[in-house]
Amino acid sequence: MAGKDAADSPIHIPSTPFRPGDISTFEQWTAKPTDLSMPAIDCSAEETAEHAAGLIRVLSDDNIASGDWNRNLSAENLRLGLEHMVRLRIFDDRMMKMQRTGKLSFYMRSLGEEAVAIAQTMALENQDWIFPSYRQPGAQFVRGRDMVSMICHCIGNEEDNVKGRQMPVHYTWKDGRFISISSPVGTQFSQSVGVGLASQYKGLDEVTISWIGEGSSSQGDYHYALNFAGVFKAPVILNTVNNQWAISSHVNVATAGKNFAIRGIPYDLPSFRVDGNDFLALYSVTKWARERAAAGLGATHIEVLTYRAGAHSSSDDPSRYRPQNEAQCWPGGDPIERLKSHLIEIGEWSNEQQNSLEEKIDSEVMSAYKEAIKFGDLANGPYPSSDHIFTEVYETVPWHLEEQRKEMKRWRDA
Amino acid sequence: MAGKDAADSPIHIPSTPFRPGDISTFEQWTAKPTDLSMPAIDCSAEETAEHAAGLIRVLSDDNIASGDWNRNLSAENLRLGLEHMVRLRIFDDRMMKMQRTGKLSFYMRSLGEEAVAIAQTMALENQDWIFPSYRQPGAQFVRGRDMVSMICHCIGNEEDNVKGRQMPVHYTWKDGRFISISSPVGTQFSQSVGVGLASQYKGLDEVTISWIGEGSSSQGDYHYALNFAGVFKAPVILNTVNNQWAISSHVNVATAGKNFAIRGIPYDLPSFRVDGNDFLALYSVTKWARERAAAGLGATHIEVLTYRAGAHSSSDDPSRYRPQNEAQCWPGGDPIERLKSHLIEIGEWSNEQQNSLEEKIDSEVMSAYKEAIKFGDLANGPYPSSDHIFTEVYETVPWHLEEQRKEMKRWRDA
Amino acid sequence: MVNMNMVLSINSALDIMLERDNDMIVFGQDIGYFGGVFRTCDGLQEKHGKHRVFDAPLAEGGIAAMAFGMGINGLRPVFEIQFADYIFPAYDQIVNEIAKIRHRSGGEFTCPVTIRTPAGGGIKGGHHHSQSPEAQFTHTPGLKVVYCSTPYNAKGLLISAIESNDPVVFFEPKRCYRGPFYGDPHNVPTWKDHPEAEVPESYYKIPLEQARIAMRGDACTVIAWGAMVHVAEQAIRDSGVNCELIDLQTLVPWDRETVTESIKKTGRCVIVHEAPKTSGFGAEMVASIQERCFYHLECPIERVTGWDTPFPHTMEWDYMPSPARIAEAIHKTQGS
Amino acid sequence: MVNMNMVLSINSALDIMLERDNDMIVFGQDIGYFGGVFRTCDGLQEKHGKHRVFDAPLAEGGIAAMAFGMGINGLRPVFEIQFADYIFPAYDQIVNEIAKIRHRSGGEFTCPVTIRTPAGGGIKGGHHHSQSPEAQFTHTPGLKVVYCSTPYNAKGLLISAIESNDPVVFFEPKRCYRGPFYGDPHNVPTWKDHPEAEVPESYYKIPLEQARIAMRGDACTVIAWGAMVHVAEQAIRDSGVNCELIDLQTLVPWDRETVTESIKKTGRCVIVHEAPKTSGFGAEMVASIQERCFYHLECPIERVTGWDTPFPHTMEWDYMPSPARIAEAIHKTQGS
Ligand SMILES: Cc1ncc(C[n+]2csc(CCOP(=O)(O)OP(=O)(O)O)c2C)c(N)n1
Ligand SMILES: Cc1ncc(C[n+]2csc(CCOP(=O)(O)OP(=O)(O)O)c2C)c(N)n1
Ligand SMILES: [Mg+2]
Ligand SMILES: [Mg+2]
Repeated sequence: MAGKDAADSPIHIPSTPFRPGDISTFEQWTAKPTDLSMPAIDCSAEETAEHAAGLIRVLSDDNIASGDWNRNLSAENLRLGLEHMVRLRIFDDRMMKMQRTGKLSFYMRSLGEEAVAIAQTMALENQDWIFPSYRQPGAQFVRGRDMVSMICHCIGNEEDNVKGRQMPVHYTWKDGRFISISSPVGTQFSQSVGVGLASQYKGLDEVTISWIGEGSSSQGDYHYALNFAGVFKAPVILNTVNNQWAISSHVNVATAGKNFAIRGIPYDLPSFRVDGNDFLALYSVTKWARERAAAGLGATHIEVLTYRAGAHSSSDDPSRYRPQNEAQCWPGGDPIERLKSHLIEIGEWSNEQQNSLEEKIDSEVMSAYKEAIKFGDLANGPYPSSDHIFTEVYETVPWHLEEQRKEMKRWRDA
Repeated sequence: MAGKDAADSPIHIPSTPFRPGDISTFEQWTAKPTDLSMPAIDCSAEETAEHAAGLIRVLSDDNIASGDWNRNLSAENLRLGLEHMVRLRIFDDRMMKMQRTGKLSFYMRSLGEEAVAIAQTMALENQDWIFPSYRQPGAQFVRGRDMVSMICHCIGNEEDNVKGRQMPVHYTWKDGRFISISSPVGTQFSQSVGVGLASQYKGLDEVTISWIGEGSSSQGDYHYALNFAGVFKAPVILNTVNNQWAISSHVNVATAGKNFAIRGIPYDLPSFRVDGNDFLALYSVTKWARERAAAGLGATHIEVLTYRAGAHSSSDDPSRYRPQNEAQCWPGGDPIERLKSHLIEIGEWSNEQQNSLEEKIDSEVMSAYKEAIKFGDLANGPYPSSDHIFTEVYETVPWHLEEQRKEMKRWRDA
Repeated sequence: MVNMNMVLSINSALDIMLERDNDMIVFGQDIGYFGGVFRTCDGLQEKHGKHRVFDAPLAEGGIAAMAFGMGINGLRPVFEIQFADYIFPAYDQIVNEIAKIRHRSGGEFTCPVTIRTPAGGGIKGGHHHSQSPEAQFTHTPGLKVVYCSTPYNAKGLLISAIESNDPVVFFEPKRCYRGPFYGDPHNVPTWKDHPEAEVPESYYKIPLEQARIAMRGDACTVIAWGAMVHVAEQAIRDSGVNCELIDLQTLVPWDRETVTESIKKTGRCVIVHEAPKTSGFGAEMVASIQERCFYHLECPIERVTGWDTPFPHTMEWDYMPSPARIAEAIHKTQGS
Repeated sequence: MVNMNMVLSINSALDIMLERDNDMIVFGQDIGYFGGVFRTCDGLQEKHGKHRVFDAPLAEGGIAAMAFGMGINGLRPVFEIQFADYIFPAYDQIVNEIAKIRHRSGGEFTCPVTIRTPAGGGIKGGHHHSQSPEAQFTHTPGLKVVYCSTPYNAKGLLISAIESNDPVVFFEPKRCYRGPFYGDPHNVPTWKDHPEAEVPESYYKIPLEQARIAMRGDACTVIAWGAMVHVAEQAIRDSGVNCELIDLQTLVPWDRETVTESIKKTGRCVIVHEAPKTSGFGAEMVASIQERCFYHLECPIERVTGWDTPFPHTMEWDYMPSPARIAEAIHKTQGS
């Protein structure tokens, strides 16, 4: 029995094209920004068949913006987007260093996918609800969340608004309409339909956006989300972020179909496949979806095609299961580089400005970091009071928890 | 707040076009037997796009067989199919009467959907696995199951091979490769992929067929089934039986899409939409899927378009939620009538033959019924020994169950 | 006060709360136009509108997820799981999500969901229309667990559950929808003339922390919930022992005072539930009681429960606790 | 015998069984090429082939369903749930389907599935990488439930679980994969030199009905499972009381003789588990023990458990039972 390889396999096991030692050759994208037109926001799901099967881009390979989806965003807005992306990347780097030095228990970066949450959130209104997975913390920068408070959460120190209860990266920020992140993958996707319907029930102009990983799209929650969103015409924007990997599992384990976008059409959802490293395309498609939802026309399904350039998390070493420099082979390139080049191309940015932006953010992050650890780091505390274990389990602490809290306190204070 | 109607509703609630008092007008089917060709069994999923969006028929409105999907089945086979369908209908009627007179606790008919399991099972080989929901008991007739044993199960008497443990209609019959039916809807659909893969793993020429109701297709199991079947290219035939109703819920509550077949394509499954009251079409499409699966080319997804002509179950009164004679408005007509007319049309059957067939089966069912109640009916017993409560929970009875069995016995025998 | 069966009293609770709270919304399988397979939602859609009371797709997991989202965004969803046996596809959304959202978000988001579900046996439902899975929810912090038993407490408890800002799993003993059930399948009374079926037509509440003393006595404490309350009542009558019968009503958090005071008085205890014995909620009651009242106990606490097997079909009366089995356990505590 | 940590001994069990039984098949998230996030399946795919050991889509419910189908059609599937917290999307397939198929089909179909899953806290996993949901399976007839604690019993129990023709939910204390854990996060030894890490390289079995007496004593019986076995060991040493430590190993069906004999000898009992107290499996142990040994008990049975709250992140050491808490409970049973 030993040593059987795939060729002998009586059952079909999905193949992973490239493993460590191989050189990844992603098929080159032939899609051009001018290929696909922008349908009317009241189009039928079927009218988006080509958009779902193709790839929407605004930035060409040489980073010129064109085509129907180009919204001629102001340079100011573009610079803002660039700044948020740079902020996220530098922030991630600092947090990863903190993790490596024992100041955080765990961390997850958005490396290579910075455009996703940032461009999409910028396309929304401030009252819209953001219901992320762990790979979209960047939305918080767009909404202006205080970085110190984010770091305090990741540390789980006294100032953590999650009160030390959840792992790092499980942000919650109600004021920014950023909904508490959960570890079980996919649950937010189906839940987001309810969030959107509640806004609509109350007659509010609020749209809800959510994301699911391509790996997680195998969960039942994915099907619930698409189906309930279709049936109730919910004002939600449902994104499947296809970043090629789910920890060590290649996208081929997640689907035999190679394309997630087209799955939305049978649920009566207009569906788009977007270059996820193209800030402008992401922005534009999300704006379309927001308009449709706000007009009461229902949900949109978007496949965001990107690449997870970093490790899955701080617990993971991707060199064990994929070619080391696969990210460099990704035809979508790097979202920051692409937007930067575009800005330079149109004469609205320079390498010098980029350098000083990075320096500015570096020190912004450093000072936030220094501020945050004043409230305690993981290695040394102080931690939130362990009374928080017992509060907010219920609205009021029931007798059995009060008994247990006292018991805990006796030990803690002993 | 009281009395709001749909027009005022801030959220979209799917509409049910016809309710008691209305006259149902199903859009007339324009599909013709000659509309759709039969693709090669190694076609791609995409090549079935038209088949999924359209409707495969072999019998025309005037019950002539034609088109690419006509397999020129022998008259003998057609008569056999007709006989099984008539048997199922008469059997169902008798069981329903038994239920009404307290001899069974519960019953579910296949009325109007007799062709589904019967035509599809006839298109399979005897070694293939049948993994039904409660609406496909008819497959057992095709495989020759003894009717007495079926009735004994429904009664739950001493001869019930389920040993009085499950409700009526929850048949199991391993010799006929008919897998135990479960009440939680949809579970069999995802499980069937594993059944098929096990056959393939063992190198056996066995295909597995399963069905799910259109209502139940909202379950996560539906998504698991299509996705796992695609990813592992499992030798399974996955049928979504769209009979318009899930108890009182119209198909519009199950999907915004009106078509289930097309859902299969993004999972890389060739997908077909079939007139479920057309015995010949069902047979033909299933045969195609069987051939594809047996050739190692993977799964097929089929939407079976039909109408639940009877009540959901013996506990249900459909006149409370749908027009009383909606079944008569169904453009697919009655599967038995259509096959009978076709046979008469081609000179292979007559009304007299039909009458004597019905008489023959009537007395067959009556004598099976009389035989079965000898082993006990629900009102009067005898029931299976309540020792069966404790056996086969585990392979051997563990100590705690043995203790409990003794305890139970003490009471029973008291 | 009017006489109502439990279907009507539940319907009344939903109706009143829909009237009082615009943010309340009711959904589930077949509960809209049709009013639910047990008719508990009858007439509510017509009265309150399609956007307040509607059918949901046949996906318990999706239903729970939708409720979660609505709940954290300011609505008060009440959803029905058609049979408690079908709650398991929603188990993840209930125990990992709904139960934990208040805590996990540092109190930023809360989910005041009520999950109604008909539970228990006695209707020839076999494996999958008979289970009573309350214990599987009592182990999850963040959930309150309620099991009603009469038209009166069904309404009062349900109103409290709906008003609760914590998620509540609310079990309804389907065997008792139309009458109390005393354990004799051949003699099935309706709720007519039953004092616990005298129900105010208007709003009232029973707190989700209060047990009900259904019979007073001092020789033995019998604790039960759901349909078993009535079976236990019959057993007590049959036994001739002067028992105190406690209808627990709310399992989490349970009523510590009522239970421990009774045990301190009687020194003897029998716990009755339909669910399998192993790890049923009876186990928690035994464990808690012996922690709190050990030195008052004169004899082992008895559990009379369903067996550790799937629920059977034709032999269900050999499965469910009978008055005779309960009476024997009561006698055992009396040393006889 | 060689020294192995628990990752290696589990790997060895899987390897040996893959070698012995062609019908055995292993799948789960990231367990193929990569060998699993905890590395328990390392090298198995390369050695036994892609069709024997492979990655599955990220859908626990689908994985369990596939295993069900394979199981009833003659294979012997072993699947991994990456963290026990993620078993709930598969809960319906496990408790309504896998657990009941033998019974529901009158014995025509059986499902010899083993469900392996890393459970428990102590790795800063917060709400959803720390739970220990064994109790939620012990209430389901048809399932066997196992919780290993050492490299030696992990291998012997896992081989029995795989060979069992009944479905087994097999919990692995992830905190102990690489070393026993004595409750002190600042002093984390490896399995090196531990006697229970001396593991035969070849095939052996520990029956799924046998507890292990980890320490002998006669003053108090301490019952634990999983990581808590080692914490309890530390507590016993710290307490200076001559305790008998029982590592339950198999929770359903549990080892009645070993437990009751010990209690009859000691008359005192402390039960330790990480999971929340209410309706934890400790409750069942208390209830069963007082049923069987009431007149031998000198004092209440103590439970030392996780609190009835979600599992916290930074404050996890205030959540998990500590040696000190356990030692106090032991002392309490000694009237001190
Ligand atoms: C229900 C559940 N199962 C398993 C896991 C463990 N897990 C965490 S992330 C992950 C991979 C997710 O991949 P994908 O959805 O593609 O998202 P990505 O990490 O690529 O952003 C897995 C298996 C989990 N968190 N939840
Ligand atoms: C998980 C689960 N939820 C709910 C039910 C109750 N129930 C039984 S059949 C049914 C409707 C099924 O409709 P459909 O899938 O369309 O099948 P059909 O009855 O039309 O054949 C429902 C809601 C169930 N059996 N299982
Ligand atoms: Mg991914
Ligand atoms: Mg239907």
